[in-house]
Amino acid sequence: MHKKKLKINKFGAILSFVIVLMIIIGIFATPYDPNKMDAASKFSAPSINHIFGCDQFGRDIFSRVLVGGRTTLLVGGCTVLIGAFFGMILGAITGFIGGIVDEILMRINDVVASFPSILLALVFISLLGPNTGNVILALGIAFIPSFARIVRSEFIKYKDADFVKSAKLMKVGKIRILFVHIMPNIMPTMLATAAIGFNNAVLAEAGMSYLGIGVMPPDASLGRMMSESQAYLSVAPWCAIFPGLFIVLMILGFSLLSESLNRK
Amino acid sequence: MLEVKNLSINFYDTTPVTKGIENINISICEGETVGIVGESGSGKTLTALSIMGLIEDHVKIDSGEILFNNKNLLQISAKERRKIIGNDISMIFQEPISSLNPLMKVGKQVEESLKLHKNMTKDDRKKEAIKMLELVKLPDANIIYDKYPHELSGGMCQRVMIAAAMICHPKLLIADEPTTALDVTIQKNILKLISEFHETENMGVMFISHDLRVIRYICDKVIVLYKGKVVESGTVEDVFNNPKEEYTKKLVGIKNGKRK
Amino acid sequence: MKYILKKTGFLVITLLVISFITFLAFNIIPGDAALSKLGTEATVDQVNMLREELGLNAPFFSRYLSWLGGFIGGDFGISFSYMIPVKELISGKFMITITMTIMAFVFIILFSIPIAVFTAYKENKIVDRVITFLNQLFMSIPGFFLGILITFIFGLTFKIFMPGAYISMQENIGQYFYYLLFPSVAMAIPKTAMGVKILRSSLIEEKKKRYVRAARSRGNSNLRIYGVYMLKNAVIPVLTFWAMTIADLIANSVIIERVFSIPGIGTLLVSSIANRDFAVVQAIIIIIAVIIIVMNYLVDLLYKIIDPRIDLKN
Amino acid sequence: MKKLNIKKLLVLLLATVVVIALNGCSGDKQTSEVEDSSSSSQNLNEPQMGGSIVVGIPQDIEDSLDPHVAVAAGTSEILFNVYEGLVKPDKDGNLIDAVASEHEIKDAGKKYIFTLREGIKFHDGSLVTVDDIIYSIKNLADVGKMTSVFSNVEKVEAIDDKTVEITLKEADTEFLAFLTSAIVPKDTDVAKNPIGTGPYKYISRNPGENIIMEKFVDYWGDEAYLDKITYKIITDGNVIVTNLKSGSIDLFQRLTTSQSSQVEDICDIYEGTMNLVQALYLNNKVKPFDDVKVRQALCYAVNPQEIMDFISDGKGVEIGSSMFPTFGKYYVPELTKTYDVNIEKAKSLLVEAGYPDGFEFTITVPSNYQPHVDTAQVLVEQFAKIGVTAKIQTVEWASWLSDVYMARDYDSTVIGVDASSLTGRALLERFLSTAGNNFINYNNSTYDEVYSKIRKTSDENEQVELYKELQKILSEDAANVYIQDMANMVALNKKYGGYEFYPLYVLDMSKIYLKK
Repeated sequence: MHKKKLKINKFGAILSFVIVLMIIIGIFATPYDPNKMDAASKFSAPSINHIFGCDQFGRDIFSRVLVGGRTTLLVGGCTVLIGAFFGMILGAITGFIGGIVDEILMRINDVVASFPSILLALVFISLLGPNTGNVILALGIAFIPSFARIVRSEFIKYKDADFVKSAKLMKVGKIRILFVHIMPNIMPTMLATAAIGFNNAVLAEAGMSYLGIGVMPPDASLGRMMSESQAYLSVAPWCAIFPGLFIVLMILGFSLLSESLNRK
Repeated sequence: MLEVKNLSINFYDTTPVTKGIENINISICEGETVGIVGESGSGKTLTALSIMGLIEDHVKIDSGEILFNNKNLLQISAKERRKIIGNDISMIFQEPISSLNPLMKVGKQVEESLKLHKNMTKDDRKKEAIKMLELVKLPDANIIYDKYPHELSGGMCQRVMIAAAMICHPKLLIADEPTTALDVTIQKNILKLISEFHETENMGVMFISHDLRVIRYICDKVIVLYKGKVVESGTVEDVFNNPKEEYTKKLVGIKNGKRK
Repeated sequence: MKYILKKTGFLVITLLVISFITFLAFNIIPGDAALSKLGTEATVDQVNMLREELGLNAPFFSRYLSWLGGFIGGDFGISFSYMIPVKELISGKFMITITMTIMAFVFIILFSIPIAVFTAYKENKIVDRVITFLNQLFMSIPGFFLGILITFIFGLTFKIFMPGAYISMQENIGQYFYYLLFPSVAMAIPKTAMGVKILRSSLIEEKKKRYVRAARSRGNSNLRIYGVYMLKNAVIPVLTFWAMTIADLIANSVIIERVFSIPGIGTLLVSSIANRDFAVVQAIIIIIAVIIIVMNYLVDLLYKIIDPRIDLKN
Repeated sequence: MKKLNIKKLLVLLLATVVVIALNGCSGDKQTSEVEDSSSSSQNLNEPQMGGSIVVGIPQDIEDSLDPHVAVAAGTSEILFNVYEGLVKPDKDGNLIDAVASEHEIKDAGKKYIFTLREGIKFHDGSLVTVDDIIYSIKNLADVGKMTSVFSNVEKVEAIDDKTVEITLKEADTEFLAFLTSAIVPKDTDVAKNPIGTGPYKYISRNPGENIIMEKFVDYWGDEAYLDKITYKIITDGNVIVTNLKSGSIDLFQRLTTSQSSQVEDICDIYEGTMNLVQALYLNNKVKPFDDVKVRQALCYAVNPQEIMDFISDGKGVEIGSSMFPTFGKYYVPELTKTYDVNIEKAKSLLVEAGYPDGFEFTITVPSNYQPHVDTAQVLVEQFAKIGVTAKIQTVEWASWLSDVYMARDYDSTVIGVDASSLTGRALLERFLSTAGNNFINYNNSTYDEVYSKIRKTSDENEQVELYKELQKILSEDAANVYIQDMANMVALNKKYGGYEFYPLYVLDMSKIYLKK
């Protein structure tokens, strides 16, 4: 058990680290201007100067993958933050206070939950118009229920725990009990959930930008790159495959990490 | 009937390897009740499990042999062993409730051994099982037969376990702290039940407990385990009335002290 | 009984809320069916004429209520873009998507259970670790990327199927299933991996349980221990996941149908949103919601069937 | 190939065919899956009766099948084979008699008289009567959805059971061009069962999947070759190529060059233009586009050829105003020269206009048509050169229609405008300050005057000259940043022949045949 855990941990950590590092470096410098078009290198296959090759505009795919990865990372992160934050509050209220408030909120929760996130996002986007911000918002909302449910059950678990009871006896304020006494105990679960949530968010974002809702061209987005280059799959498979692989590795890295979080 | 000869077992999942039990010798003859005492972690249960062949992969039997009717259980294949356990040797555990499959009617669990070891028709099995449930003094057995574990009390579950263990009329019953999880009044009945079976079936019993009174109550011989080693063994009288080893003295002393 | 009533009540309320929100959304988003139909030849009065014709000029609530009335009466309305009854339009499409969903689900069950049992049995052996890692890998592949890969490898390279082709049931039933197989598999694989993961850990939990040891002490074989004892217990926490999976599969059809250009419900939904074909979108979304909610009830009931300890009242 | 009219185009077309013939057939194995595999491209390319074809269409016909209601270009393209008007266009852009066997125009275009074609039948076998014609014309006037010209109809009456006379409120010499609108049987719901007089009769449609037609044997004109046509809907372009390669579709229009180049081995590639005025349409009302200098600056910055290089391997025809070459007589080729790329000039114009360090604006593009999105992407790059920052906003078609086209709430948009009839008016009327579909808010009194002259005169040559005048105004005034009439690469499986380009958005299936 122990040995295995460490191994996975390492691999996942290294993978995620490398990817994040690449993306961060990408913020400051990419081999080429990701939007620079160059008729000469249209569809040029992977080579030393273009390690991932070029797309239908002769733009360097590697550079675009880095930039696209940044967007994906951003969306994933923000989504989780939104979901976690509101989920936390919702869960805390419902779990800790309980009663009718709980009933109502959880019903609402169920309503949202009984609606697949991707569809929710789809409707939401056609409502607000496509752009990165709205994608984050849409996914964030779609992610709240899952967080809320988990936090809620955790709170219910802890609300009768001895240390909470004693705190109550000591006339500690509700809010204080919530955040000082209970929260810390919930953190590990939250972290694990967040990690999983992040992966789902990344998957969802990729899916949405594949459908062409999300980041606006010419700015790169992994999903959009794939959908746009699917037409050229037989001539220039690299256009679709490298962005795809990047996503896979990204998710793999983080999920392996979250694994180890889970186990603790 | 059962001969455990200088058996040594170690745990290999940790580094360094931790000792389980060391050079233990036990022998049980027909109709004999042997008690094994010792504090938790002294290797009582481990011994029992090794006899049943239920120890996990990372636990290794390094030396010694376990002879049952002069057949070394450590030599034979898992398949052959499965023919023996539950049939000639059976076992009852502590925490009866969790030892029953929550999703299976207790009746089915009682008659399972028959299904595995004897070739009987479904109905015969059911009859037998109900008979057994009556023998363990469960009220209206044929109703209990269709109940699920969570619908029964701890005591009832333990009776069910005993029924399941006895249904093939084993030659040896291993009882691993069968009463510890139960409250005192029920303990008595369960013990009575076991000793009755012991009489009627004239089977050997290996009774594991940390409770001397219980041992005293039903055992002929007793083996005292301490940190995986046999510190003392002999008839109940000898061991309890004039213990030789320090540890035993302490053990008995406390008890006597208590009784005064 | 009380349970059923309660749940049905919830179902109704949920549907009301969802339908209302969708309706509201369609009032806010720019564009309407009339415009989409008329296109660039349109002049203002033409558009108004058509709006009138399509009843788009009526006030919001009266429109919602009239729609609701119709819907309750089993009339899903008319598709603005195709000018045919919505029922007629979507029934066929759902057929396709449901077929895919079922195929995918069967795939998931067929593969995830044996693999999970095997890996749980071989826990921490090399083979287990390898499979577990591959499992993680497959979990990380977005369904549509898998779709692209499948197209590239089996469609373009080995030419064992024709990318982008779809054969309708009427044309050739066998081909129909054959061509839906690839998208189904693309959807199924990541879910299968997830299923393996959950079931495996659940099984490993069961391994430690005392009743397993007791069962062994009766001389049960490994096969019986895993098959009769552990699996049944281990499946319980996985049921919910399976229910969610079905929902996800239907939702993901939106994307996967795009990859394989399958004219299923997902494709229809996207195009209907684009054409502001309200009645169609509304119907699809509600049906999907119903499916999801009903799935959840079925799971509750399954729990009850499998686990005698569960009591539906609470 | 700056200058390109139909004849040149045909020559070019032939050339392509020859070239491809030289490549010989290294046909994909899977082609044989398609029925009638007996034929192969070495054989003499004589037409052969019978056979069937699968035509891929990029968008579903999300539209009514009633020709008087249907508006989408994609729909009329298909219905062209089912319905006919009193007259119909031929491939050279002339109007030939169809339901009517002859027509005459009286009173300088105030009266139109048509003689019903002897024995012409609808698909259901019934004879076409003058009542049907009257019904159709009236209906067109009522629904008025195709175009508003029919509101100009004063009365339609039967002179005898062979002759119909249409009288207009005001003379309109171009009215004939609009009588290509379908003649449908009296009082029948053609939306439900489309019945026309065309060479093919409608059989069935399966939304999102296909539309099926069969040859109409009693057709008045030359009988069509193929017995059965299946229009297969391929919602997104990604899989067109593989479908063509594998022979699951035999014909597809408006391919991108990168797509067509992939299927050359099994398809003949016909190269033409889309008959669309693709431009960066500027909202002339909003700042800074209300300033002609700014608009001109943008024109100087844009290099249509480069755009074509990126999105269509240099194919396509540069245009300089709201007219495309296939409208031979109206087209003014020189206008493409009005603004040759000149970064310096552009910059100085910006300075004059008071934007020394450029400005920022949004290009709104409908997301459903990739070439426009791609064009926009290139434009962004080109404007960057003169310090102007353009941001792309892709929107759903529906949103585009309501926000951009109807509400006119936008900076600029890349779109292709097509012609609904064979008249200059079809493309130029919309830029009248008063026009309901003047979505760029173009407002130029001279333009309006010139146009009103056209309406008055009945001399065709004079009209043509005035239309050219209008184009010049649009060009010099830089009403929009005109780009190109996009390349229309048509792939037709080598087993077939007879594809013809039309100056309108139609696909004439009756000419297509299976080679012997």
